[in-house]
Amino acid sequence: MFHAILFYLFAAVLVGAALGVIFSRNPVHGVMFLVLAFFQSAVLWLLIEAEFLAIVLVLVYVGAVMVLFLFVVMMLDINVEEVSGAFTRYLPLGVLIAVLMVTELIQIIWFRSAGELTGAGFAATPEGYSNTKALGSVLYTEHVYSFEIAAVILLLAIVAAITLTMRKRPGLKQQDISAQVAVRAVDRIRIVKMDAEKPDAGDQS
Amino acid sequence: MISLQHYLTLSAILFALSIAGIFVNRRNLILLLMCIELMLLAVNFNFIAFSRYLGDETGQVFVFFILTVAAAEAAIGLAILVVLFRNRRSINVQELDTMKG
Amino acid sequence: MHGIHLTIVLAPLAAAVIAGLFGNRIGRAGAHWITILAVGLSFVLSVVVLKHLYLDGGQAENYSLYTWAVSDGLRMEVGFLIDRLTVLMMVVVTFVSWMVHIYTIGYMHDDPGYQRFFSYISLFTFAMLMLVMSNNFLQLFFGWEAVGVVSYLLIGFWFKRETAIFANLKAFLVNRVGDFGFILGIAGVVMFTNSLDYATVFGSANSIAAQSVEVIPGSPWNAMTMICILLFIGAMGKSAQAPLHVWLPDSMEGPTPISALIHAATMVTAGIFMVARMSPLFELSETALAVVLTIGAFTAFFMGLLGIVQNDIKRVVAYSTLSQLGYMTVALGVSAYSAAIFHLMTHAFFKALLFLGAGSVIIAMHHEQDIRKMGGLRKYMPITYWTAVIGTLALIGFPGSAGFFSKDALIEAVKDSHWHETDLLVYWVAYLSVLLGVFVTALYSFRMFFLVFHGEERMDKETKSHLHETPLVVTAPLILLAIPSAVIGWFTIEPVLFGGFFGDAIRVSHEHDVLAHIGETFHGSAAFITHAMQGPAVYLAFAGAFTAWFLYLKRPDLPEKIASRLSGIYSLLDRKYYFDDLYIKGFAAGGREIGKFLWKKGDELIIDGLIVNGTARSIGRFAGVLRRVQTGYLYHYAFAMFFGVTLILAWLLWA
Amino acid sequence: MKSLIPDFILDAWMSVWGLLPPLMQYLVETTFWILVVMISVILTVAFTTYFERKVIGYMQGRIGPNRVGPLGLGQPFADVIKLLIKEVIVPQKSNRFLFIVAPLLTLTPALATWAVVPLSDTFVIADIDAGLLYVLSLTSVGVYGVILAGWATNSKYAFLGAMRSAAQIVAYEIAMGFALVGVLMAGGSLNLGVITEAQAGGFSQWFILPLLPLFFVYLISGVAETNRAPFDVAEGESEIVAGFHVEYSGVAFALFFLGEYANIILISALTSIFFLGGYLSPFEGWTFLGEGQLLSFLREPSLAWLCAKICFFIFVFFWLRATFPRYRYDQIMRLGWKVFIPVTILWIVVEGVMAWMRVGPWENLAG
Repeated sequence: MFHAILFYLFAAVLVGAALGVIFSRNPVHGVMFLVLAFFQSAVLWLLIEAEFLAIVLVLVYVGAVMVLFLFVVMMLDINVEEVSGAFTRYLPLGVLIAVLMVTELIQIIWFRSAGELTGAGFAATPEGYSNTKALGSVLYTEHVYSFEIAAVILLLAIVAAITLTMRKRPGLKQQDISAQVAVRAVDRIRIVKMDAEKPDAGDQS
Repeated sequence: MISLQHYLTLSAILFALSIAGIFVNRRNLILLLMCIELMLLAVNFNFIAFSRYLGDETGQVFVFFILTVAAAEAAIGLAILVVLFRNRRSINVQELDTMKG
Repeated sequence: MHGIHLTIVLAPLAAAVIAGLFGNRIGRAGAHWITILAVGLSFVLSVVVLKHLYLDGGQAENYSLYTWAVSDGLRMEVGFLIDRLTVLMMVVVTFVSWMVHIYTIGYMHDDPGYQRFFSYISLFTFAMLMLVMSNNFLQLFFGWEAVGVVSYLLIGFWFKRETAIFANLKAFLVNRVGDFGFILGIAGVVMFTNSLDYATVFGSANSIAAQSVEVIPGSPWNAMTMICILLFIGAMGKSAQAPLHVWLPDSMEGPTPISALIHAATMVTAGIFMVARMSPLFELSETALAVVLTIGAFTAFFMGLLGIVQNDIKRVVAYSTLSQLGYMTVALGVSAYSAAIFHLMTHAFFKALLFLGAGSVIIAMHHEQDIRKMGGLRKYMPITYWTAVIGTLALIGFPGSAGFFSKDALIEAVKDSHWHETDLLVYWVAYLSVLLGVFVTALYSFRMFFLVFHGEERMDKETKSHLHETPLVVTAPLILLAIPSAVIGWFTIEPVLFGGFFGDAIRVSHEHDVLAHIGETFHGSAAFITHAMQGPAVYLAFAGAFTAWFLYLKRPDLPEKIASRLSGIYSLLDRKYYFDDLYIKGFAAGGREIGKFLWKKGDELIIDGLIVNGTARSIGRFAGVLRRVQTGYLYHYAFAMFFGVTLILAWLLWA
Repeated sequence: MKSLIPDFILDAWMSVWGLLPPLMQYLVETTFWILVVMISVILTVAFTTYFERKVIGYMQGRIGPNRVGPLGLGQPFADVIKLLIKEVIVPQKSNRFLFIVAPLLTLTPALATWAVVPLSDTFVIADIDAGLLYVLSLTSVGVYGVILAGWATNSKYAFLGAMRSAAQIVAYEIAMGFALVGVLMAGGSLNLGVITEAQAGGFSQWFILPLLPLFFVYLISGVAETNRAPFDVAEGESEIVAGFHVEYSGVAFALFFLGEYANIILISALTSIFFLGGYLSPFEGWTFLGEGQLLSFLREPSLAWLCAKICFFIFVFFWLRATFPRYRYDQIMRLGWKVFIPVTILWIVVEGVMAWMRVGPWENLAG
């Protein structure tokens, strides 16, 4: 009962947030709605005891990805009016497809598979079950190669993102620490050895 | 009693909303990216719900990888976006038609 | 012993690699020294192995060195089967090869491809040894093809000569026909026994013979007959049996040492060796033996006839080689495998001798090969002359010479063979062929001998002034080869033919065992000569020699007249029974026509025109229509995608 | 306890309590403890401001606040009252909603993190397995308040400050996360209570010894995360006036203030837990000083130890502020990306070797 109330509450907020993402005129608001949606999802995941992923969702999406989005949205001077022109023109079409799809999916979920899924609750976890530990033991044994690949993909993303956006701006003053540390006195000052000037004999006359 | 169907339905609604979002916000690249994130979230919902329903952690491992790939995708996507904006001063999808034949 | 076996095989290979890859580094002397030493080492070690097996009573060895691959239970291995048959071949091969190596120093003295040549012949020695020492079909096939490759390379050694290129291509193509049969035969063996190993295959020979295959539905063939005939087709290609003989005379385009080594003494006898090696299989198929016998008889007689009309010194010897190979094949056909191998051995010596002798003449004549332009060389080249005398006598089977023993035993075997009881037609064809062949052999041998060494001197002044005996590196091998040509038959006929020298290496079924039958009346070499004097063969040989003397020394005008009188037969012989014409104008040209038709109509019109370009064109047209759908807007694609998904879902749900 | 509260009151309370459904009991109980922790944190924040002014005052040869109440102890309350009654000015072209929400977003994560912090060996509000991840995710959420505040203000200074701050927080979060990877490797768990217990056995067992580089990285990253001196370029009075909260005033400003100090306390607490054994006593097992009752409490784990450690780290924060000049911005980024992250990665490798060799906290590692 209590779970059901929580589920409907958070699900409602989640759907609301999703609507907010779609219909907000201001991209920053959109991002914030998306953050809200992620938070709600995390809570919903916690409700079915997927706590590790719930927290990771917040950590990865809210803590990193969405901050990135926010950065980009804020730093790019996007003309909001221009971009969301023809907004309403395609609204009916979008709504139509969305409604159609939801209808179909609900039909499948609730009626078509009624025989197999009726009242399909979630299996109770055994005593002392730790989601994090269970996930870890699967991840590092069965899926260890996939895990390695995921790491490589992330590295690739870092490299790609940096190489894409890196540019050398002319006239930018930068410190070169290693050059500063490596500097030697001889590089800075040149000591010239020369003989003292002698009065020339010819000058005297 | 909250069952698998509830989660699947929620996921379906989320997915449909993100599709609607793609149509409605068809000119703003950032919002498109955000709708894709939302779509992935819907997918993750399904994975987790089924994983818990079947008592098999593999589904959750899959979500983990989806999160990884989505993070990479967002980083690269945004990087492209920034470069795009820098070069064209616009992220309007309709203007990105240099490859149109 | 294993180390020795391996050394025998690998020494020539190593020498070939060094001489071939580092030829420029080690120079001409380096190249010939290293190869001669390597092959000499092989020869010496082969003799050691022979001694071990024969004198010391060592056991035959059959072992595998290395498993290359195992596929579905089929083991592909490298291994050696060293029994007396093998070791005899090893000694012959390495000895002749060694002689040829030495001889080459003189013969190829001024050739720019000196190192390359040594590398090739050393490589050939390696390949031939691999062939004879193999204990399985795969390695046999490897050696088979490897000698073929080297033969190809060597026939076309002077690759700037158009005729040489033509000849090596011809050899290559004709051999492909034989190899096709050969590999089908091996495939048949694998099909029925799932093994490549000799021992396993021979062990299950009886079970193969009990099965039959239906290649053409409705007419079952005995499996063993099919396998044996297919294998023999391979032997026909390599041993130049009619009708696959056409490449051998042309292969004389290669340098003479090669003709001696490859196209007389060793490689062409690989087919004979192979059939002898496969004796446990051939013994089980009467039909296959009949085929072998008939083909051999045909080759022995008719190829000999061709020798009479040839004017190129090397071609005469080449046709005599064909004829002698026919003799060996006849011996195989009457199940006298030992006699075939025995003749192979003696033939290797005297034919190599004859070739090298011919080469010596050619050197002296400054690469003039037409015997009509020679004559009276006896007084200029005494050593060559006397060795040629020995070689020719051995070839015609003069009593006491090596050739006499082998050929006469062979003829005896044909005469007494079991075919007398089973199939008289085959029997008389074979017997008459070998008998008349003796006459023909003597005729062309002495024709050549007289034309070259006796009679008037028909060469021009320039050549004549330079005539002199060839250097020691040329004559020494002649002498060394003349000795076995003269005497080896005397010493070896008893053990090889009647003493059970080969032991288990050659298996002859009891009712076929003609040699055992002859052996009952054998009382030593001298008695054998006496016995042979009572048969027709010796007299036919004398008659042939006499005829040659009469026609080419006594009445040199007669051959012309006979030729013009019998112009039909003469031109038939001169054109070599029109085999070449049939092959070149018939098969080759026909093949080209078919190819041209397929190229023009099949490839250009249908495949290129209709299928490839037609597809491209229709796709292009179709794409021109479809192009309008591609707007380039992302959301149009996304819309299409999701719309499609929705439709599919709807179809799944409500359809 | 019993002696303080009369029995009949206790009985009456227990009977009323028993009437409630278990779910309600759980809710009430949890809410009560949340309130207790929150109020203590907020009170601590109040006195931390006083503490800071005093410490810095003494370090600079001044006395510090001494007018309100004895020794100036009433000063925090005076400040609070002053801020509460001031008007909240919202700039005209700003984004009103986000402008108001932003300060709340800074404070909330700082307080929410306390849910998983084990305050003593028996007391923690939510004993969850992924506690460390929870801490990381909530600290990463803190950045939103700063960014939104800067953006919503619609002012260049504020926006610059927000960007600086956000980039800085994100950069140092990575080093921090890596440092915590080292901690969880040593503790063998993501649960903060388990991590604390893993350091049981006196001072020598604390993770600060095997993880010394990570300790420094974590502490300095913590200073940077909270935008405290010498990493306070986000505020940077001399450059961009006051950074992201330049237009904030009254209660809104008070919330930012609260958030910053709550974060300081939180970082101190976390540092104590991760590296100094949290509520554990440094003298655990020092029985050679005698078994006497008097000294035994010193060997017991207790909240007092945690408080002492927190106070020490808070003092370190102020000490740093009073001692160091402000970093230049590019130096901050360089330190974060090019020094701390490599150091942490390196030390994780070292830890791997240590675990392999079974030294330090891995002595009893099975398998």
